[in-house]
Amino acid sequence: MMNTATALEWLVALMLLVGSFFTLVGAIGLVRLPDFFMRLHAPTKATTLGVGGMLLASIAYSVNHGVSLHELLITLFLFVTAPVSASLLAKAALRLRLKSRAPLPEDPASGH
Amino acid sequence: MLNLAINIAFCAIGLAMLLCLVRLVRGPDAADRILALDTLYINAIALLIVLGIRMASAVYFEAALLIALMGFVATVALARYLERGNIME
Amino acid sequence: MDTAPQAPQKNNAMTLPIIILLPLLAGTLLAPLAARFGRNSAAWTVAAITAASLGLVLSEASGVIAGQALITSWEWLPAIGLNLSFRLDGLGLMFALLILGIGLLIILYARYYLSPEDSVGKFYALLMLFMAAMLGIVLSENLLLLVIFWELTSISSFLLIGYWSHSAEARRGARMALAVTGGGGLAMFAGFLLIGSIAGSFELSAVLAARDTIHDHPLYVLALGLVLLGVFTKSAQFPFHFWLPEAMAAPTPVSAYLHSATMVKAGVFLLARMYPVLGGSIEFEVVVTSVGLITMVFAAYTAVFKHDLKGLLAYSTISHLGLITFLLGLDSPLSAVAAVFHIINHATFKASLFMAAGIIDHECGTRDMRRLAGLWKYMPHTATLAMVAAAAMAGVPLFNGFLSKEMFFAEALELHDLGLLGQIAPVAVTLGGVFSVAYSLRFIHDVFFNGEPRGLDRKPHEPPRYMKVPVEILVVICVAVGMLPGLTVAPLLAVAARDVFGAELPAYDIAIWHGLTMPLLMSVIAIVGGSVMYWLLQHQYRLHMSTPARWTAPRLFHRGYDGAVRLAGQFTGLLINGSLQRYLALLVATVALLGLSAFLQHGYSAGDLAPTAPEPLAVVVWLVALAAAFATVALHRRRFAAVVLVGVVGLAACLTFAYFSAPDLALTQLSVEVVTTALMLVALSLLPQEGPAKSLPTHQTRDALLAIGAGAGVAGLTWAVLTRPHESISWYFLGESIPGGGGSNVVNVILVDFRGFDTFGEIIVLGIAAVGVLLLMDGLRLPPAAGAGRGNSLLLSVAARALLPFALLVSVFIFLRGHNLPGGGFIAGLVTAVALVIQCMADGMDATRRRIGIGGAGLIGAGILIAGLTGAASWLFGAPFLTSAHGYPELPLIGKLPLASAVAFDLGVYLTVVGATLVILTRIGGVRSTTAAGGQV
Amino acid sequence: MIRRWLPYPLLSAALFAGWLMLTGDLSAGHLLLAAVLGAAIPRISAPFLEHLPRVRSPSAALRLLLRVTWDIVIANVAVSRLVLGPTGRLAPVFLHVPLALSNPQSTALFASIITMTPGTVSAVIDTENRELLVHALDCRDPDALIAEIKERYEKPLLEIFGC
Amino acid sequence: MEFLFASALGVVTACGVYLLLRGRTFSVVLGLSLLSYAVNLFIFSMGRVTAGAPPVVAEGVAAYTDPLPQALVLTAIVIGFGMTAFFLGLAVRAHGESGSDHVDGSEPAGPPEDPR
Amino acid sequence: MNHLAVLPVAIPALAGALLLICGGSRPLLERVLGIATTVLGAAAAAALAADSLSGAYRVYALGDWMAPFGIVLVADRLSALLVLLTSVIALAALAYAANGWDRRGRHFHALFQFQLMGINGAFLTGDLFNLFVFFEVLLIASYCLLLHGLGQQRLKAAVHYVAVNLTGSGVFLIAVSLLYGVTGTLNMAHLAERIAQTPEADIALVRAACLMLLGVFAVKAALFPLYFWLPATYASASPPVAALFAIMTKVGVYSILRVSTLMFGGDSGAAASLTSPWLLPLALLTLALGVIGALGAKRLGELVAHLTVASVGTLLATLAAGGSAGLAGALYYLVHSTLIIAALFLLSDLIARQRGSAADSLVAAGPPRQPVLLGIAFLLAAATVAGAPPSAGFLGKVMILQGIADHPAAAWIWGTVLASSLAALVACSRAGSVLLWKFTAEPAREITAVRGSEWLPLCSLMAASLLLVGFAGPLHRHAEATAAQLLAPSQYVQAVVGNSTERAPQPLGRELPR
Ligand code: NA
Ligand code: NA
Repeated sequence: MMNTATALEWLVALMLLVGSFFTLVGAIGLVRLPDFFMRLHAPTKATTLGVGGMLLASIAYSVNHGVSLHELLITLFLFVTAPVSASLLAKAALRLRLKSRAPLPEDPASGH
Repeated sequence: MLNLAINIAFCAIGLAMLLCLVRLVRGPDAADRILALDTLYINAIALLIVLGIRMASAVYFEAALLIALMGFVATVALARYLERGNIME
Repeated sequence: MDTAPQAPQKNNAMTLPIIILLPLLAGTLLAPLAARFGRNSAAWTVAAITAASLGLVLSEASGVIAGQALITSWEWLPAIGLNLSFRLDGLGLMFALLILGIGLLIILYARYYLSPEDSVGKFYALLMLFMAAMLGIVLSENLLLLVIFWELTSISSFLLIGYWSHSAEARRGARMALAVTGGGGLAMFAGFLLIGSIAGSFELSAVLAARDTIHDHPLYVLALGLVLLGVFTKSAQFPFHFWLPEAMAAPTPVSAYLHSATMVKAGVFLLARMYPVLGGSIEFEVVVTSVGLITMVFAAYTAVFKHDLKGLLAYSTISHLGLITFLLGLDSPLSAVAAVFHIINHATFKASLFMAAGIIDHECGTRDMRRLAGLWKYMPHTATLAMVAAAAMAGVPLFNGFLSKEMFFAEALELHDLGLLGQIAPVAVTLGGVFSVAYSLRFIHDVFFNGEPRGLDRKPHEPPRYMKVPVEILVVICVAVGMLPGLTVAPLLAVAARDVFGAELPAYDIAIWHGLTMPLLMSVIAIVGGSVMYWLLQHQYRLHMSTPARWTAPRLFHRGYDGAVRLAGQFTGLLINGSLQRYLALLVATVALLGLSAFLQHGYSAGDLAPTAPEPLAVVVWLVALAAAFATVALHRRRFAAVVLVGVVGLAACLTFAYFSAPDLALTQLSVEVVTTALMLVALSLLPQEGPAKSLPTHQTRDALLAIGAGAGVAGLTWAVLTRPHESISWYFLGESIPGGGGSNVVNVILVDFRGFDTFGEIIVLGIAAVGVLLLMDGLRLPPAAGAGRGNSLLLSVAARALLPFALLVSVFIFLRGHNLPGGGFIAGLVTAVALVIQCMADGMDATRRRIGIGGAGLIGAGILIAGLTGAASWLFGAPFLTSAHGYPELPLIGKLPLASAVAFDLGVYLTVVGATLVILTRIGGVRSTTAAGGQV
Repeated sequence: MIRRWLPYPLLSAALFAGWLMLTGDLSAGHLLLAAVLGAAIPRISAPFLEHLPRVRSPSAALRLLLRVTWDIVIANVAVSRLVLGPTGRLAPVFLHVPLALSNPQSTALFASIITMTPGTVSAVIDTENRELLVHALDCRDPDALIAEIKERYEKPLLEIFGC
Repeated sequence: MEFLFASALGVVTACGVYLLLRGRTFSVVLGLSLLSYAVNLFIFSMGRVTAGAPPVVAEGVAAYTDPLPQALVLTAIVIGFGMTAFFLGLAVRAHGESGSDHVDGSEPAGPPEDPR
Repeated sequence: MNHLAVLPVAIPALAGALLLICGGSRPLLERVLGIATTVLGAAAAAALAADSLSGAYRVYALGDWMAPFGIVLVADRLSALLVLLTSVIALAALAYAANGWDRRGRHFHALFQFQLMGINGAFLTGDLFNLFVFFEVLLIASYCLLLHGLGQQRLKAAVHYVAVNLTGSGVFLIAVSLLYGVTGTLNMAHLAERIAQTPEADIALVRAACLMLLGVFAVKAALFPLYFWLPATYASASPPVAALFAIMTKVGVYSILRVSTLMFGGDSGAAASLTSPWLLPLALLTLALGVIGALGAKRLGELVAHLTVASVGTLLATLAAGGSAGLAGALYYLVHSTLIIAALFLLSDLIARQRGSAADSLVAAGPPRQPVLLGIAFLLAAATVAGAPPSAGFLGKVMILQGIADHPAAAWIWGTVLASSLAALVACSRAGSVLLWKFTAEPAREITAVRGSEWLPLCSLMAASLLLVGFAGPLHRHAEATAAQLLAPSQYVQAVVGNSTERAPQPLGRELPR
């Protein structure tokens, strides 16, 4: 049977792999997806489960070295800020009327 | 085990960064470049966290925290600029 | 050179310096003051000063004539051999008397000559300055001191020639005289430096004593040539003569004084002065005599064809200076006597002639001999005086010019050692005599006879009584000396000539009649030939109709002068073409070459350490950096993209720092990176969005080569260092960080403690940069960009406000832990500033400004002040600036509290950074502000 | 009295907790410092803060948090398949989501949740027309998606904040 | 590692120098930015590059990387930031006054010189 | 504890900060504060200079950290002299600015103080990286001061000036850090010791670093081909600023002098005789090009700027030729040229202001209101700057020419110096005759007379120049003593770091990445 330390190490490894996977997928999406509005969805994965996985790994790892929860702060920051970035980029793209597979709405970005 | 995972993570993040770079260079629009940079910041956070795990050191944490904060500012500034031609009024 | 002159008498009497100081200080200062009370008072004042100097000279004269040279000396700059040393010997005495005596007459003359519009005070002040300079030259015992006075004559003559500065001729003449004589003076200066270094002293006595050493020295010829350049330019010897006629644009008293009696004589004075040192060699003799001879003949010939009275006199002066030069070149005692004698004679008759010319000009309004004629009828008195003086100039017996000229003829027959020159000389001097008779005759006949004046705008008459007095005095001297040389000048001549020759003179005799000798024959030939020549010219050649090819030297000079100025301007313009690209390329190239040169000499080699294997992650970062850098270059015209790409390079740098054990750097690099990006965008919104399209690839290759060179250089240096083992003083910081600095983050302890002084300077740089931005944006208001979007984002607004408290929390965290872990005041300040900047982006600047409330520049000042006062506070404890204190005071409940004064210092850093960042971002960002608020941030 | 010293109690609490999280140190000194900061920072940043909507139902808030977290995980997996699969078959669309929320903070929260759950991105909050413009990566039935979004996230938010 | 480091520095320097020599103020800013990265990394590397040895004194750790170059880089970064900000302000103002963003204050006249 | 050495830095720094705080709102207070602190700084400088007469090195360990670990200020005869000179120039410039120039833009007085701080710091510091920091302080302050009053001309000049110096700063950093990378230290005295012990394999690296360093200093000093930024910059700066800038090139010269005597001096070591082969020809070329530029100048300001370049050429040529006597002459010449160039910049403003729109362009304009006074001032200044006797310029040149007489290239130096003297004389006479003699019949216009308070700074500088003549003897002896001190670098090293071996660099341990 695995002891706690080993289990924790497995957990860390698992979380790292999960994080890596979504980070990579986010980047692949960034390259593969055909138009800007669709590409806008890519970083969300990196932000949420990508970094989230890493942070969980870090928290799990720190259990052995005196618990630290400051990683949660990073998550908080990311969750507050990422939607803002995405929205601003979307607004900009709408104003510039970038090429889009989805039909663009009539009156772009006039709202507040 | 853990080392393997860490190395895989490094490779994945590295690859992700290169992909971001491809988008960054290729564009085609400024918005794409900002998006790529934003993603690059996120990747950098991930990278620093993994580095912290590997070095068993907490000194990388602040860097990650700052990227989260500062990367946001950069992205906002860029996007604002793109949208309005200036970033403050 | 068998017997030396009597040993000079040394004392420290102030007489000699006072002789110079009187005109130099009293004269220049009092003249303008006295001029306020009218021209008479000015003239009386300077005349009194001159008379006082003259009196002082005369008071010493008896001793000097008895053979006692007077030398006084004070130390000034002994290390370079410059002393305030003065000498009054025979030569000096003679010249001092000339300068002061004729000076007095000129003062009187000028009183009447100057018109009411002319500034009398300025004139007399300059005249006094010039007089002092001349006295300085002839009374200097120290060669460097002599140079000083020498150049002072150049400058004061520049001012005197340019006295009528409204006239273009005067300005040009003045500049030309200064350039030629000033240049010659510099050459002479160099020559003196050589002589001084050979002789080991600049004191004339020592230099005189070192004659043989100087002659044997390999640099003798060079020194001689340089000194002669000074002599020839000052005395207007061919080919440097051209400035003198051009200087005739000066008021006539100036011409009479400077260009006949004194300044031009400074050259021959120097020749005479240096003759005992430099003379006696074949080089000296050949060069000086031939230059003198050429000048004498050529200038006399030219004088004949001058229509301008002063032009004629000017060339005549050149010719007579040539004569004197010729005499001084000869290595015989009698030539020295003749030279000195002619110096005196020429000064008298030429000064009087100039004054006469000035009277004529004054009364007739012209100096053109084609218009002047028959003035005998209108001003017989002046005419008589002029005729006597002209006769002296022509060398007519019974007048002083005859005596010296005959001696000159006699000397010209003695040039047996000089080969061809010796055979030409007698013919040449006779020819010169012919010409000089011709122009003298022309001066008299053309002006006073020869019909009636043509086209004068007024009826000529005699000048005021006292204007003629100086002329009369001089003419009396001409006659007195001419008839009774033994009773008048003989003693003075004897001591002066002895000083020139440098040894006791053999017995000689000055008399009107020596019997029927060869020189007398030459005189007769000259007088007869000159008369015939003038008659022929007047009647056959119609002299008045001639427009002799204006001697081209002045033209050439002016063309050369203007050309040089233009060329200098064009050359400078080509070199310094206002192109930053060139300047930077030169800078890069120079530095690269400098760096390279070290390796060319010593070879490049990598160190001995084995390089470590690359890691995959590092390869990725490397690829990212390279790709982004190249892409920046490729896309730099698309500026927005370039900003983003530069940011990526920065990110790569940040990761590199993080990876290689520099978390502080990573943090800072990152924060700065982001702020810089924002800043670039703010700026970009005010600049063209795209660089102009590529056109001609003019510099691309050059720049690419430079870039590759610089890159290779940096890479090479890095590689060389990274492969070498490392030793540094940092062991001390690692060891002392906790015990001495009270912090475990060594980088931070270095920043705020070990090298806190650097940081102090660094925040000042940042603060001033922000103030600079503030100033740059002052008054710059641009309209909002066309088609710019408006309105704010609700999401951003909400997020910004939510983030602010947490950003502040993070600031505090980073600030406080900086001493022990990565962080510190700088990053904390950036975080705070950035959090505030986000507010600006979300809600607009004005709203944010209102909410912040504190002025930006004030914040910067407060930050610097806090940091500085923290540093200065250590003075109170008797410790040096910026000495830190730290301790762990025990507090109830809380336990040990780590406290370090460095925290206060860091607080200063923090405030400065917040203020500076805010100012920078909001100021540039506010340029396109719709609500143009000019208030401070 | 408490209002005067702690105008934003929730924020102060968050800052207090945040400091302890940052330092990872529960010593007396840091507790004191955290308290000081929790009290001071809101006062310093008061000019920038506006009154936050009162949380009426903490349990609903907790439920929403769990739901969003779960949705993020699920949706991430789903979207990953979309990204890695053939992209040509994706059917992106802009959705106009009518807003029932009126308070700016809760609206912002709603928009953020939409963005953070993969597959949808809030583009524009149009407060005048009271609607949210959302881009969906792959959506065959827009109306159903709008309804689902409103049901899953807006309704709990209305319950939590009441506006 | 050392090779990667050195070569990257070289490339960034070269790119920076090339941009520095362009004719527009903004390109100069870009070039200076790249140059300052290179310079900062260069200073940093003068303490040699070591992973996993941050100069934060801790018990039981014997090997630290050289902290001094890091402190120097920090100073250089801050100064560089200030200078960049100032130069940008200058570029903006110069363009605002003269209407040209050419480094020489006016559009090159006459035959189309290289306006880069 | 005697804090004299730090005062010339600390006083202006604190004053500058204070001035920033009260900046803008109370102009009179700013002016008074600015002048008062400058006077205070000058007093400190004078005390320091008096102190330096003993010939001792005053070493001030900042933060009480001993050299080479901490930063030290080292006041020897040279530093003290230059700090004093800076104070004199600063007082004159500030007094001039107080007539109204200081209100043509904000924060003039604060910037002025920081400028002084940077200059004094550069003269005093004994640490090479700290020298960089002070260079940056003085540069950023000079950028702002250059722009004082703004205007298109200044902006253009500033773009060039800033870009060149930013690039130079990059090179400075590379050079300093490279030296650190090889020798492991930053203190100049310690560097001198370390450079002398450089192992064979590292010599090229050290030399490359030193040469690049000299290149950077050459930019600041304005040596060919790196001086092209200077004429436009100096000519477009506002007059009091240009006057203050007269000391700025001297900072470059000082730095070259300091490092070349201290760190690259002597015959042994990696950096032996580093400067001589290339510095001399470049310096002579600089001198020649400077006077050629002056000859062809189209404005008086430009002319003075080119003469600044020429003075640097003279100085550096002398330094390159080496030798104690030449060095002493150069020091005297340095003081003289700084004073007179500052005076000329002030004077050119006075002249320009009486010439209406023609300003200081070398073309005819309407007659000035005070031709005689301006003429006398110009005559004296021009004669001095051109080195006409008996000015300080002349004495300086005599000292220099005598001092380098034994150098193999003495003929070149003599020829260039003398020919350039003539060219300068011609250039000045041309300028003077056009500006003060050649008038157009321009209709009468409002010209304000120069006020006494504007004459005062100019006259003070000229009087200082005259004092240089009057006290040439003692001053030259001081210059000789200063030169002797400079040429005895071992004493400097001894005073700063002692000869203790326990301060030597050591390896820090190198752990490979796991
Ligand atoms: Na620092
Ligand atoms: Na989403």
